[in-house]
Amino acid sequence: MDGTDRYDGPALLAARGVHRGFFGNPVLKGVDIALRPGRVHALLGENGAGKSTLINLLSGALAPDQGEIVLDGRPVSGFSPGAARKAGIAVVQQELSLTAELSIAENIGLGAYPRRFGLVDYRALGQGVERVCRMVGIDEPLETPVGALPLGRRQMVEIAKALFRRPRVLILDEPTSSLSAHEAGILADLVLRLAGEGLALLYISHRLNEIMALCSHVTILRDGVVTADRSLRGVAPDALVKLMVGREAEHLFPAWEPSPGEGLIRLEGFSAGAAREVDFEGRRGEVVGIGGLVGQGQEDFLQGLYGAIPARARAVSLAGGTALPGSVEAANRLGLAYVPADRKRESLVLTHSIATNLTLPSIPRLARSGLRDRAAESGLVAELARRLGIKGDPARPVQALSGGNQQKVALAKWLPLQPSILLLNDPTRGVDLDTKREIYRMLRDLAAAGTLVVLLSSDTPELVHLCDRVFVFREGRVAGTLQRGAITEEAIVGAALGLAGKEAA
Amino acid sequence: MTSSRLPRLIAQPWLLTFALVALVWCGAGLTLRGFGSWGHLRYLLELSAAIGIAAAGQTLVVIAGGIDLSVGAVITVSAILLPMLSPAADPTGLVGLGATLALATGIGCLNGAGAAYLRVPPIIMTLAMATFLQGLLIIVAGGSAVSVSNPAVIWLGSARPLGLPAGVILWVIVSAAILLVIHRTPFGARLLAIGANPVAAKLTGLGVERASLRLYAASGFFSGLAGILLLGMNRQGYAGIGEPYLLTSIAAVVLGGTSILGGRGTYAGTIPGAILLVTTTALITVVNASPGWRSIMFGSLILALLLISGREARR
Amino acid sequence: AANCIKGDRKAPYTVGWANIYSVPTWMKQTEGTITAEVEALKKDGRVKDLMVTDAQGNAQTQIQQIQSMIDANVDAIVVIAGSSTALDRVISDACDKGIAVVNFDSLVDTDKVTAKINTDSNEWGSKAAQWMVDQLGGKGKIIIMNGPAGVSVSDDRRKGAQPVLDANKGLEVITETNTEYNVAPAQEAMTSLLFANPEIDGVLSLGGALSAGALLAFDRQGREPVPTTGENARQFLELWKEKGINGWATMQPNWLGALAVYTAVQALDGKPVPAFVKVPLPVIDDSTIDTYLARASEFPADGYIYSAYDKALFDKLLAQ
Amino acid sequence: MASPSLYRAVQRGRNRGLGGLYLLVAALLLVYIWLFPGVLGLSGFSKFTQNWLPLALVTMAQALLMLNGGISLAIGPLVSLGAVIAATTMGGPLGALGSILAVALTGLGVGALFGSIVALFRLPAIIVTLAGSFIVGGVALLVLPRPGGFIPAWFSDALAGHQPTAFVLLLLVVAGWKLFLATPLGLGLYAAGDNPLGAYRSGVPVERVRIAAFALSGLLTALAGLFVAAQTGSGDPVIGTPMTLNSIAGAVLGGVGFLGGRGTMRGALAGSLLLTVMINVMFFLGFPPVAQYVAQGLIIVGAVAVPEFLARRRAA
Ligand SMILES: Nc1ncnc2c1ncn2[C@@H]1O[C@H](COP(=O)(O)OP(=O)(O)OP(=O)(O)O)[C@@H](O)[C@H]1O
Ligand SMILES: Nc1ncnc2c1ncn2[C@@H]1O[C@H](COP(=O)(O)OP(=O)(O)OP(=O)(O)O)[C@@H](O)[C@H]1O
Ligand SMILES: [Mg+2]
Ligand SMILES: [Mg+2]
Repeated sequence: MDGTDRYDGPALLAARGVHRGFFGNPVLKGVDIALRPGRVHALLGENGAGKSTLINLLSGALAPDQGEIVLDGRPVSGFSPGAARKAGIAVVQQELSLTAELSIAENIGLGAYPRRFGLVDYRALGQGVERVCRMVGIDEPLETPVGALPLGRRQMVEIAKALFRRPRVLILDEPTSSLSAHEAGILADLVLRLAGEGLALLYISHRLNEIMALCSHVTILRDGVVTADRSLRGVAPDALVKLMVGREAEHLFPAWEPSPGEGLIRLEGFSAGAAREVDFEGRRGEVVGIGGLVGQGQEDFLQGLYGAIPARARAVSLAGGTALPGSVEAANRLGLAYVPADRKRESLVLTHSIATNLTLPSIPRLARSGLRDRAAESGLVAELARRLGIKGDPARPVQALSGGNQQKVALAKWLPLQPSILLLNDPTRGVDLDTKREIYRMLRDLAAAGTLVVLLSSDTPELVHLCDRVFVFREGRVAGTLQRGAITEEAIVGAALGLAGKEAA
Repeated sequence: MTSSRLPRLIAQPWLLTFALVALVWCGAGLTLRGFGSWGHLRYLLELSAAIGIAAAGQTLVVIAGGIDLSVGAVITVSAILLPMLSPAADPTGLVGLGATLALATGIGCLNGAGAAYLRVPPIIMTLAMATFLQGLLIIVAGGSAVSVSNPAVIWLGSARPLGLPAGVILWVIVSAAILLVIHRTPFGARLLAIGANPVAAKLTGLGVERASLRLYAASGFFSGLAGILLLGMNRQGYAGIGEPYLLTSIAAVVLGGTSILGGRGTYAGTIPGAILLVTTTALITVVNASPGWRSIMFGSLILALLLISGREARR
Repeated sequence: AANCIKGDRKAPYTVGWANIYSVPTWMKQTEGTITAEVEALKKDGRVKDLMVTDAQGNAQTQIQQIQSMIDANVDAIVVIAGSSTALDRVISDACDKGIAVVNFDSLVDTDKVTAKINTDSNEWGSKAAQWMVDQLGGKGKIIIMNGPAGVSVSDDRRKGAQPVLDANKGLEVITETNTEYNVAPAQEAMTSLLFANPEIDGVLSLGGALSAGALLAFDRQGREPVPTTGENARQFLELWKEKGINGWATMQPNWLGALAVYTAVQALDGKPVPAFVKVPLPVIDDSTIDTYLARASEFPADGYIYSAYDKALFDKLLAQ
Repeated sequence: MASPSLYRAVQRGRNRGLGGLYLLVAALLLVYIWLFPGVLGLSGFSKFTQNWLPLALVTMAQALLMLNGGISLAIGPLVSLGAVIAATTMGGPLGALGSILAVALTGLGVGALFGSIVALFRLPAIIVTLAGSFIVGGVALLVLPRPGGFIPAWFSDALAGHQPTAFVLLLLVVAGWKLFLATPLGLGLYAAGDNPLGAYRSGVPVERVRIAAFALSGLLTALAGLFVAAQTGSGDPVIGTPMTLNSIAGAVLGGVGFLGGRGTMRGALAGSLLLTVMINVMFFLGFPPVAQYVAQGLIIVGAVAVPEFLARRRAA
């Protein structure tokens, strides 16, 4: 192994030959990893490769079946989250650990409150919290309840929470997947600065450009074993992909020919929630992007269009009609479908089976004389699972799937309805490269077949390489519309920050 | 999928509840004189039928993440109003039956409308409804027509076609219908999804509001049906006849392994749950002990049954 | 003057009726006699207003409502207590304010009331037990059915029966139960007891609708009914007649309510009233049941057939 | 940004969504004062708060559990048990102080027991406490089979005489709750209720918090029983029964959610005050029982539905 670089200090935290399985299925089969001070260590692997499981071992949330966790050179026994915290290990889980009703400050301090006479010392808490908030760029008042924040901001609170304890080891599991480019930038600076201060960082992401920009060392997991553990210096992205998936990298984005058809959506002066006075249009066969900083009313725009929140507009032409759908069912009848961003909360019934989740919107259509047609349902499940490459027993609960596969289920369940307008809210969040590629191809294929795909994304390259047109939102309004050819990362970011002019094409 | 069916079946909580019923019945039949006789078991089944039918709607509501605290009041109102709603001119008594069920369903609809469209938490909506109905009872109860002369109701409360009490047969029919709805209709799939994740259900276009309306309507309907059965069994409705059925309907649902938080459960568990409650009550009744001790024994038995069947991982 | 009365209150009076729970039929009938009496007294110019509260079965709420009656400075409070002890303090407060407090049916422990009106629950129990002893010739197996535990009426009746049972060891109490004073739970409990105890010679039921429940339990099992005691519940009396059982019943008259209002007004008017108005328990047996049943249609089917009453009767009772 | 007023700002934030309820309660209170000005007098005020205190305590007890994602159906019987223990031990050798201690320990113990069963066996709180309600109710009947017992008059007069001790006690309990909420354990209560896994990962001892919640809730409930014993001068083994549903109604009216982590204690208190003052207002308005039932139902539904409706109107 390539362990000779300038960070060759003693490992703060390491795993040695750890094995871990669930219900007899081995997930990790003898994995080694060592986190050293001053180094940003990347952990790569496909969805379900075992990255989160390894983190859970390193942070004491799970115990290894075999092998050991080594802290400051000494193997630890009876490792628990509490012991890990005491040892200065902080984890930013993708799964947020926040409490909606409590304020930003109370959330950040949770589990480590400064005390005076046994009570929480709000003054000291405020000072400590202010310090970490400044680091991650949270400028909301500290008493704001976390429930009132959009997802991206919550993610920043989660990161601030990890920093609040002044950790020696910081583990970040896909921290940027719900962050806007701006926030991701703040985080990137922060990560480098922390490494400079001597922290050991472990960084998980499916975004290779981030890995390349931030990390100096990489461990790659495939099928539960380490396929690479080496310095990132001089490694090309393609080589990384090859190490991850075991074959040559393909292009991430498909090539396509624009083939816009008749208009499907035309809105003037559309308002819903935080979205105000939006003019919008889309045609059959298009992929229309929606960009901007996180929380500028994009989500409300999609939800209002979908009938999930109240909306109004001056002029509407939608799927042949002239009215907005008053409810989700009405929207479905018009041929609209919506894939929410927070799949666990808004899209999937986690405790129910994969099969149930896949068939949920189409069960009534498959029913025969009022009763469910089990044969037709399992036929449909088999077909969808094959089409999207969802492996394994569809009777398992969806929560047993890795994040990427969960996302596929959330998308796949709409396909049988053959929606004419597909609204997607950040569909590749937390999804590995291979799956992303599949999803991209699917979206373009759907468009080619005449669907209008509306793609809200926080991943700017997606907007650049996949869309025929991009609407950039700022403070609830459309700050800029970019046509294919003029869509660049700079143009999007510029419009998002209010730098560019109104129309760019 | 097929290979793992047997262990999965055995792990089903409702089967466990059935096994518990069988165990309790065998134990009691062997140790207590008269307990195991067919006549007694038949009677216990008949009592369970009333709880089971009242709990049918409750099961649906709870699976979808709600709760209905008006069950007892609706039972009482139905039992008391049925004689007044039965025209003397109708020899079959079916008109009165239909009118009462329509009324009960209507009450349920109001519950559903409040819960779904006014967004009042179900517990508050149905509690307030129970309070309204108490007011209604003050007006109608004690009217001189409370004695039941409706032939259909009397038949329901006393006939034994095929040697089985009519109430038990009614319960079998209700059970079949409810099981069919939960496990074989699109509506059933929708209920479970709504209970497990209402946000996702809404965004998937499952019509959460409309489904709620129907659910509470169904709960009203089945409470009404239970009220009619009780009226037949007691020949007389009175204020308070439904009261004991509120907590028992909920207890039967939960003992049957349905999650009180919604999203998981089956009426197949409520059935033995109802029988278990009735059996436990009967057992406690025949034990000669002071009221305090009897209450303690009842609570301990429920707790023990709960510990044995050890269910629900959360909360 | 009577207890609590200070003589500073002038007719027409405001009467507060602090009900514990107005939904059960017995309560409704009782309230009927109270409103009828108030109407009559209004005509005489003695009463101007009746304020009714319903504590919905909650003794705490009843305390609160009686407190409100004190705050509103009513002249009289008639009350059925939701707890034999819990109301003591608020009722003595009312008494201290010179309010005529008349307590009937479920009594409070305190004596700081103008009058208590009731039948004698102990006597109720002993009479019923004595009838059972006589009926069975002092030998046999009986089941006792009680009202709810922790409620004084139910406890007192049971207590009253005990000396008689102690004196007649031939009468074996095989088991007893407590249920609400309602048909369905009584029937349910009795059925289980019947299966567990095949030989039963008598049912000593101590009130309410328990007896009807017991008879229904026998009937549904196709068993011959046994001698049964009970109250004047219409359903019980009708079943008794229909099945031709050996029965005995007594009565907790609903007009205790009317009498309570009457007594309060008398006391406010400065007339002497006894601290305890004991209302005799009538005996309903085969010789008198027909006179009761003859008036059955005037009463709700799930109600109680109470005897006729008038001012003369009240005056006689108050003259004790 | 961080200032000494962070605590106060956080506190202000907790009033969100309660405006409608506050308004309704204030309106009813004003109507009540208008109908019965005597409530502003010392004695009137004392009596009013005495009638409010037990419900306030049990509503707090219920809200405490609901905030943690639990619920108790044994509130009523535990009130009874507290009352009968007080009434049977007050005259004993340990005197009033010993009796208070006995009640408090019973409440803590019973609550902790429920909490342990719920937390350690992972059973649903609702059914554990349902079973528990029969057991606790049975024990109350064993301790004192029929109403009675002994409470010294001075004790009753001190707690429930013509001076506002009840109100002072309520202020103390509220202050205690504020203090508790300002401890890591108190904030952990919310966190563990809303997001147990996240709280666990953040180092909140979730199981211990749950047991503590049950224990504290039991304590409040038993103390409510003690107060009822003082107020009534006696013990009654079934006096608390109706309080179970009332405590839930008060908490839910106050905006406390069932799934944990949602709601505030001030809301729950406002809910219990609404339930209490409603009864008095209806009396003074001369409502007959039928109207009392109907109005009660309407007020309860309205208190929840109207603010919700207005909020939606505003959002649209
Ligand atoms: N608690 C669990 N019970 C059963 N299986 C589990 C559990 N946790 C994880 N798994 C399984 O272990 C495998 C690895 O999961 P893990 O979460 O570590 O993957 P990952 O690399 O983090 O994937 P992703 O990139 O999607 O986050 C998956 O197949 C998952 O289904
Ligand atoms: N069979 C299972 N039973 C219970 N929990 C499971 C099971 N399989 C996986 N999980 C849990 O479900 C979650 C989803 O798995 P996974 O680790 O892939 O997602 P993640 O990395 O936490 O988040 P994301 O999906 O957003 O990337 C994990 O927390 C995992 O522990
Ligand atoms: Mg993961
Ligand atoms: Mg993941």
